[in-house]
Amino acid sequence: MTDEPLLDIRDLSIGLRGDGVGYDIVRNVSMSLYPKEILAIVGESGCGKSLTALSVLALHASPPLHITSGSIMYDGRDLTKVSASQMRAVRGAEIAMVFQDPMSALDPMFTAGTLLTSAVQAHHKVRYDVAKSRALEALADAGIEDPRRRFGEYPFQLSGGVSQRVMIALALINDPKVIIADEPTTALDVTVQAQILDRLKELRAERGMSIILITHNLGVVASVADRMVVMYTGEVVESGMVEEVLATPQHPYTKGLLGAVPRLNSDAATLVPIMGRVPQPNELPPGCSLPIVAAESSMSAGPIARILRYMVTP
Amino acid sequence: MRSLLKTVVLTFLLLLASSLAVFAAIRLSGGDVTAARLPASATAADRQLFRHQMGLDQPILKQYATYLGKLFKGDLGNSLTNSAKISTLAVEKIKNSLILGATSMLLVFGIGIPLGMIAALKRNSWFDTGITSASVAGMAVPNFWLALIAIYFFSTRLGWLPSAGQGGIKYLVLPAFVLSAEGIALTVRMTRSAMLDNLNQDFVRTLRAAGLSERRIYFKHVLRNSLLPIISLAGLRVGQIVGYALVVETIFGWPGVGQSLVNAVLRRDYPVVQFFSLLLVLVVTLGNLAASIGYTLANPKLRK
Amino acid sequence: MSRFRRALKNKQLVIGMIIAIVIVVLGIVGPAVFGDYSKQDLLRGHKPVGTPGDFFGTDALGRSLAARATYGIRISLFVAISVTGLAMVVGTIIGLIAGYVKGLVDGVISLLIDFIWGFPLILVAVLAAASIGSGLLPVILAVGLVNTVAIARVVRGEVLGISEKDFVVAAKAGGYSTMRILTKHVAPNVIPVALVLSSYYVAVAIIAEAALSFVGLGAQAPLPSLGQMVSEGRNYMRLNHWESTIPGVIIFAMVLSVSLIGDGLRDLLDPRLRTALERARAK
Amino acid sequence: MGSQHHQDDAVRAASDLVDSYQNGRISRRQFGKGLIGLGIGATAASVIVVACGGSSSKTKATTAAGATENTTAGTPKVGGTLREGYNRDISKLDPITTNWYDPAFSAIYETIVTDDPDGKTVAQFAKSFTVSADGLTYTFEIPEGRVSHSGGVMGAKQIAEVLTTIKEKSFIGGVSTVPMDGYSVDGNNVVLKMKNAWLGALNPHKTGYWGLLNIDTWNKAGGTDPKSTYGTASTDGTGPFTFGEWVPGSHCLVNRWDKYPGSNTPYITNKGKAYLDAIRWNVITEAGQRATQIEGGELDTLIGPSYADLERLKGNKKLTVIQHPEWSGFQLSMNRDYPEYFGDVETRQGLSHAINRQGLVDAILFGNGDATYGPFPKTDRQYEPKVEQFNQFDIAKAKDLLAKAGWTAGSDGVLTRNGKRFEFAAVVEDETVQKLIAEAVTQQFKEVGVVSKFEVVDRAVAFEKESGAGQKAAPMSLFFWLWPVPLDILVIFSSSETIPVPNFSHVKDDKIDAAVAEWRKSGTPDAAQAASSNFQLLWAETLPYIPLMNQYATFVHQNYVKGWQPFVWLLYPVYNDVWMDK
Repeated sequence: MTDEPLLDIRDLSIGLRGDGVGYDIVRNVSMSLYPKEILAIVGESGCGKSLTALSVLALHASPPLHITSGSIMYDGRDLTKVSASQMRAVRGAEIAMVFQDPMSALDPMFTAGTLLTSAVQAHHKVRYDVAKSRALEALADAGIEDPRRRFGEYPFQLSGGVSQRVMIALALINDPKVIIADEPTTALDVTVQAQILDRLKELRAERGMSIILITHNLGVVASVADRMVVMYTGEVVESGMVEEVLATPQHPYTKGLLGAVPRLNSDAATLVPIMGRVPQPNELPPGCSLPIVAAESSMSAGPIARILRYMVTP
Repeated sequence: MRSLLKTVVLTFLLLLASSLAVFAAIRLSGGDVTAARLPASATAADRQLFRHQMGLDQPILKQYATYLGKLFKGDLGNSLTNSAKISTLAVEKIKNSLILGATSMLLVFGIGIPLGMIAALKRNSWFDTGITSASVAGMAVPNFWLALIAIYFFSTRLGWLPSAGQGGIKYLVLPAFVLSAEGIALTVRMTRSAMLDNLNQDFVRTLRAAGLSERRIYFKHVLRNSLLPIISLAGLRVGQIVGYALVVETIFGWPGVGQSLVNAVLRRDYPVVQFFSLLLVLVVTLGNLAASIGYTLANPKLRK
Repeated sequence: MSRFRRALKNKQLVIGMIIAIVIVVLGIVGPAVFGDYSKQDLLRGHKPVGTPGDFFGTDALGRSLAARATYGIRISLFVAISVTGLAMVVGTIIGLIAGYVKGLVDGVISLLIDFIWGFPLILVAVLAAASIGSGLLPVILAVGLVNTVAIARVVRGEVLGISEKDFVVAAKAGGYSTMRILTKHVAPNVIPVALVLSSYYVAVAIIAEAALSFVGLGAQAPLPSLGQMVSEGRNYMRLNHWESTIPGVIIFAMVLSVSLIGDGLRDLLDPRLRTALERARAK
Repeated sequence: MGSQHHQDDAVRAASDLVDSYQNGRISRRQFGKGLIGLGIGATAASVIVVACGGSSSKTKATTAAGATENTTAGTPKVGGTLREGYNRDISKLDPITTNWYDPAFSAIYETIVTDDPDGKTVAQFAKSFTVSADGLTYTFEIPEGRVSHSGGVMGAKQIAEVLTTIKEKSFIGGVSTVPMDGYSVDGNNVVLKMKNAWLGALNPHKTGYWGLLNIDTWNKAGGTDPKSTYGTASTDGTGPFTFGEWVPGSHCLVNRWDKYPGSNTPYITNKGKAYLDAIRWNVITEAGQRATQIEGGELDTLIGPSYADLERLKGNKKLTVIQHPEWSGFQLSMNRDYPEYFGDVETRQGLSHAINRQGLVDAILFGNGDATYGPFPKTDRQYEPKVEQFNQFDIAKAKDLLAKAGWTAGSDGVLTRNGKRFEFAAVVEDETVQKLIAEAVTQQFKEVGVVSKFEVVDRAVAFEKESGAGQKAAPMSLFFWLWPVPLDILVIFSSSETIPVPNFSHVKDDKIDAAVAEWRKSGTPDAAQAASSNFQLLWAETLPYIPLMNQYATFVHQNYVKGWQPFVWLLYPVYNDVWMDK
């Protein structure tokens, strides 16, 4: 591991602007990705981790979201300042992404093969048969058993696991240096999750890629990542090597997260829920983001509470 | 594919049923040709004999079967108004209506889809606002009035286009535009909202992340997805064109099926009403069927 | 209060309501203010708007355009609103039954619904006129049939979705009667959709009535239907265009207002319903 | 000598008056008053004017310059398709089975005799014709070697057969009731034998219903069978044009017949085949569009523009407008099978006085017509101006008469008699002018407490509703009848022999029947005039129908169209002389 980061996010803030509102959702986030490492970004839903990752490739919804300050340095360039066509050249070829829900992230109207060959041809002026053979290779690399068959299939014909592998193939196909995987296993069942994660680890080893893994699952972090960044309400609250952070969490939120992880050796009754919810950025008192776990108990009121209750209760 | 076959069979049965309904409605409603064919001085016995000869004293189902039998042999009967063979009349009328209808369908989609796409692409621009407002207005303006305004400006005042009748392409312009106006407005609206919907889909982000160009994403992926709802409702557009053709053909003196049907209804020329209404029912049904076939073919999920 | 304020912020809804109120008021008080719609003065025909003594102009027989147009609004509103209202009630009931009972009943109903729904209202009205003769009755029947079917179709779809929902499943498990589940749990969720949709069908009905009257199959003279006024006025476009402009603009404004109200209500509703409405209104 | 002198003055005065009228300096009404002031009826005036070399019925042609153009000037050019706009749908082109004839008839068919622009009967297909001194025998000399379009021989035998078929099988032939024994062949001649001498014998023969056709072709195509294809898919006449195409609701096309031997008719200047390659009649039922199309150059000629557009068309320098009065007119029937409404003469007169005829002419026809107070239009040669003492618009008189008839106003203002409200259904044809008249009349009746409800129906349906027997027929109908000679046809509208068709009022009146019989027997002009006057006055007073008005026939042509000269005695222009200078 060299000291030179491959991807360096410095003081990044992302704001929501429009319709008379304006506040930052992500504030002063900094993190670095070093060659060949797996960096995990951890946090609850809505804490800004996905948005940070998306902003690397300028994939955040803009408008209404804008990068308000900070830089994303990659290969000597600030990605927040490159032109649209330069950014397009980076996407997929230098930095690729794997998304959370493979079923909706693949265009339902096209076969896996079409998606893959389009991705090849977006970066290389090659004939279709060349693109096709690369696609088949990528499918195999992503751990798909019958690439020829899958090549001609539509997303709806693929299982969740296979879809996610197609996504991975799509990410691998142009041999990028960085893969950003945004909760790649959340939508999958447990055995498939493990396979996918193993595949990512193998790829790192085979190809020497760097991976940013976004997750809220500390178990995944522990088994895969080298380093981790903990985000909470749009800010980085803790970062460091995985073993250290997990062993000696400094921040109360990290402690809370750890407490919420079920352990096989523990009694289910000791599972500690994190009370309340992630405060919305506009609800935070100015200059302070530390009512860390607002022990709010008024879950019976308000629409969001209702949705939460709906999600929590079986 | 299996469900498609089922749809075809069911559609055919319903078509048969509705043609019987139309037949019965017209026959039972005093659409007895006796009064129109025989002189007023004819005696009751004459009338009874005539009814017997014409098979009008048979049960309605039998009459219908006879009618269908003749229909398949190409014997459509004669018009009561001018005694012309309906089969002779029909060829010309169908040709004219097809020209007008097909042109209008082309305009509906050929103009509606691109405008909707541009509006979605440039959403919230002045162009989008203009197109969206125009489409709201386009859906509210009654087409017969639009026709009058169009004739007044383009024929009467400016003299650019003929106001009625038939001839070259220039005769087609006004009726086709008026006939397709509402369809264009609706298609613009649908295309725009479908494009915007699909632009927000996860797969667009995936394609962007893979480095595909915006143009390719837009024109290949988003468009293809947006066309699905448009195709699924294309059958309704056919129906709409058929329905409005009844009015628009009348205004522009376009000698098609619509104008003939309205005139025949006004004249109580029942054989003509019967045939042309069956024809339009058929066209509407086939339009809906074609749309569902198109939808099946365009949608990989159903195609497989 | 907040809902009302939200409604006020919705420009489409506000503009639509204003136009609608103006039109309804015209339809109610117009005939009383502008006098007898059939009163003629053969020496004062074809007067344009602004003529002293006949401020809103006159038609070929010197009859007041304002009196006729406002009476025409009445006819149009009567056909469109009362018939669509009835269609809404019947359509909702059919849709509830088909969507909830499922099975063969639903199969038959939805087949019929889909088939009829594909037919343009104007064609159905012309066929109705062909079998029962010209007049308002065939228009009313056609509007009734097509709009009932259109509403039933959407309600059925909504019911299918809702009856899978936990609260309905729970209610079923709880042993409540079908009637109670339908009225207390299902109906309240689909009626808003039916209501918003009805506004679009009112628009369709207004256009159909006007179009039918325009070609001579709808309201019969001397009853002053708006479509018929446009039709009579078209012969005098050059002489006095107001004879067709006034009724034409009124039809346009009526349809526009209901469309805007429909769009506005749709925007106020749950986005989940918006897709359903968007598709349904494509008609 | 003195009396001769007096008559010369009268002739000059009448001639001036006619002149003023024709040049638009005075209105029709003033013209009528002027005539009465001179102490002469219009009929007499027209006789005088004809004698002077003028014609009261001469057609008015106006261009923007106001000059009357000689439309036949120049050397004819051959070729081109004349595009003619027509205000009605075109009926099938079979003289025998149609109930209406359209301009294409005068291109495809010839009649045995016809009218010339002065109203004189002249030969058309016949080489010549003679009338016996007793008025009982008409002899038509048939030219030799004439064939129909298909090549079929059209000799005396064939012509007699056609005429007999028309007389026996055509609806119009039946109702025209010419008191004849029939047609026979005598060498090259066809002979018409009359039961009694009658001046009107030839009149029906000049109409399109008597168009000569090849009877074999007609029989082969199906004859009177409704499925016959004659007149829809083919025709076989002897006129200068042959059948091309007929699309109901759209157009009709005829092509020049290159074997046309030329016309016998004296006033037709072209003695060879037609100049035009073809004629296409476009059906334009939208009144407003007809003017737009001829102004836009989409038409060369036009029959029946909307009256609303007339002033503008007259102001167009490229166009010529021709107008002449129509013989035909609008009438209201009152079905006597509903005696509770129309059984007594006071009621009928009351209704008639409630109608503002001049108002209708002004508002609906923009002044292009005449109010009528009796059965005939003022232009008719035998018009009896004394009918104008009846049926004048007078609300007070109308109310008086209705009250005298026993009608009293109820609480809602509607008249009631013996517990029966004066409220009835009526029928009107779906046509712009007629619909407006019906609406206006409805309101005028309402003013005197009578409620009429007009149902708008198609012409064919209207006919059906008018002609039903007994109570099945509508209580009232508004109709427009088409015939270039009202004398021949209006008598049968009121004769008891012709119930239910076309005596739509179902009138059985001995006095009227007697007047009709007298008219049918009139063999001399004096007798005819006396019978006609008697009939008109009887009609105007006892009102089998309520007369309303007649309209002016209007024709418009581009100035480059030559020889297209509709005149008052024929319904439509004659096409053999027409050519286009463009």
